[in-house]
Amino acid sequence: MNLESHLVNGPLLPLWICEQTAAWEEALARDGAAARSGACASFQGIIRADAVGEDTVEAIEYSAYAPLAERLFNEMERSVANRHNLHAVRIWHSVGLVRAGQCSMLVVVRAGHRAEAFDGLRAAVEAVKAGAPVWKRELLSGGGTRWVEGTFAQQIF
Amino acid sequence: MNLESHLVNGPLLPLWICEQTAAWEEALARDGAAARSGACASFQGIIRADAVGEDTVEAIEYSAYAPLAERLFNEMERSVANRHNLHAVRIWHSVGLVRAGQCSMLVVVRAGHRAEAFDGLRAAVEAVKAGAPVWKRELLSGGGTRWVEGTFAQQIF
Amino acid sequence: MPSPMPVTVLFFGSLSDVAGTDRLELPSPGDLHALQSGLEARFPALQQTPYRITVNLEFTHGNTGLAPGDEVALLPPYAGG
Amino acid sequence: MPSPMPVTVLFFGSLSDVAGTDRLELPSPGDLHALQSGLEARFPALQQTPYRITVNLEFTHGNTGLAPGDEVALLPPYAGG
Repeated sequence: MNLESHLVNGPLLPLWICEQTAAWEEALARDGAAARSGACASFQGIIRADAVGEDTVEAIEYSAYAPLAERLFNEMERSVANRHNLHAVRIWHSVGLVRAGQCSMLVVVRAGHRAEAFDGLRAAVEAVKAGAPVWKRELLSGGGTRWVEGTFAQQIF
Repeated sequence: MNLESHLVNGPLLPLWICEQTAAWEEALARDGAAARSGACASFQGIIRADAVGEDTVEAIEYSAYAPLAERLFNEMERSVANRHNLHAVRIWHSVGLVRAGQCSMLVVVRAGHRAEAFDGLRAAVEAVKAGAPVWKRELLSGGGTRWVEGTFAQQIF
Repeated sequence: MPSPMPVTVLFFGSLSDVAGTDRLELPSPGDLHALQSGLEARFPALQQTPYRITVNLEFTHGNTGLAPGDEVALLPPYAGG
Repeated sequence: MPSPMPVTVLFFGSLSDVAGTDRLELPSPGDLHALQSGLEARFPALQQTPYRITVNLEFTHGNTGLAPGDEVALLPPYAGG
């Protein structure tokens, strides 16, 4: 269990998500944040078996500029927490191979009330989508691969 | 594991949430919904140790009109899923005693894309808040109890 | 004349404090309005509390007849979540 | 004159296909613009792809000097999540 790292090799499996989330919440409970939190919201990004012409997406291979990603994920967490009055926010993202149906991204937030949690969760997910130095290549059922076209959004976190 | 019932005796404990969510997702995978879902979002309502005068809230005792609640939770799930284009939505709510820091409500949604998941999650939570025949009484550190004033919102689901 | 048949009345939330119980078996007064009048005479604080009514799990608006074995529930404003 | 010192160039996403590798060690041309000119001459498709640049994990805009051991990264549009 490594609470420091945001990047995880391979899919974020259900048991891992449970353990990681529990460890994170225990750490929060120790610093007293738990008593003030009335809302916890989470988001999982999951690989869709989308059709691509005659093929379907079987998996996605993620790559990241790891040291830069770690720093930017930390900055996103701080910025979204401040802006949305969150008690805590935590981002995890896969690198390497993740198959269709598996989870490649997890964001969890805690806040005093539900409105802050909803807004903060959405903001954190959009920040990852727009600002994380991560790239992906689809592995197709026909054996081919395809880079997924990305975006250079304005920095939104 | 009872996937049929929305009401759960006592708090929704972390391990129970993991097992229940996993069972629910397995059931979805069997009917093929998993391949189309790119986003899974969840909300946990947690008891805050709020100050009440000189006291703090130590626990909440929930009661529900169980057969009506079960029917209305089913209706909320169907209605929110249709309106927000969700592949699935599931509500669980505690009855009985839940202590500060514990979870008393869980909503999980799956959708093709994140925008639907965010909007649907929020709509489902608001539907529970406004439309579930559930009542709660705070148990205070000084030994007293206090009914939490409720609302008769317009039916929003 | 047959004797009145019992109906079940359920009190939820703070109304269980008003009634001092969460459940009463009462001889049916024939219809809902008569039942409400009887309850409000017995528990005057009921008149100060807004509540919805279901009969056999269906919300009712206005009066309705009550049959033996009917379950009437008094639901104060909800406070779930 | 000292001989040029090496810098590391990292290619991410589709740029690793353009360069045929995700990492090159190159003798430093002295500054970033010279490095870019060299890379674009060697891999013309670089000119068709928008990318951001970091030097030692800091985003750069415009030219900057390169020192021995610097790490230059070429980042095409992000596609996380």
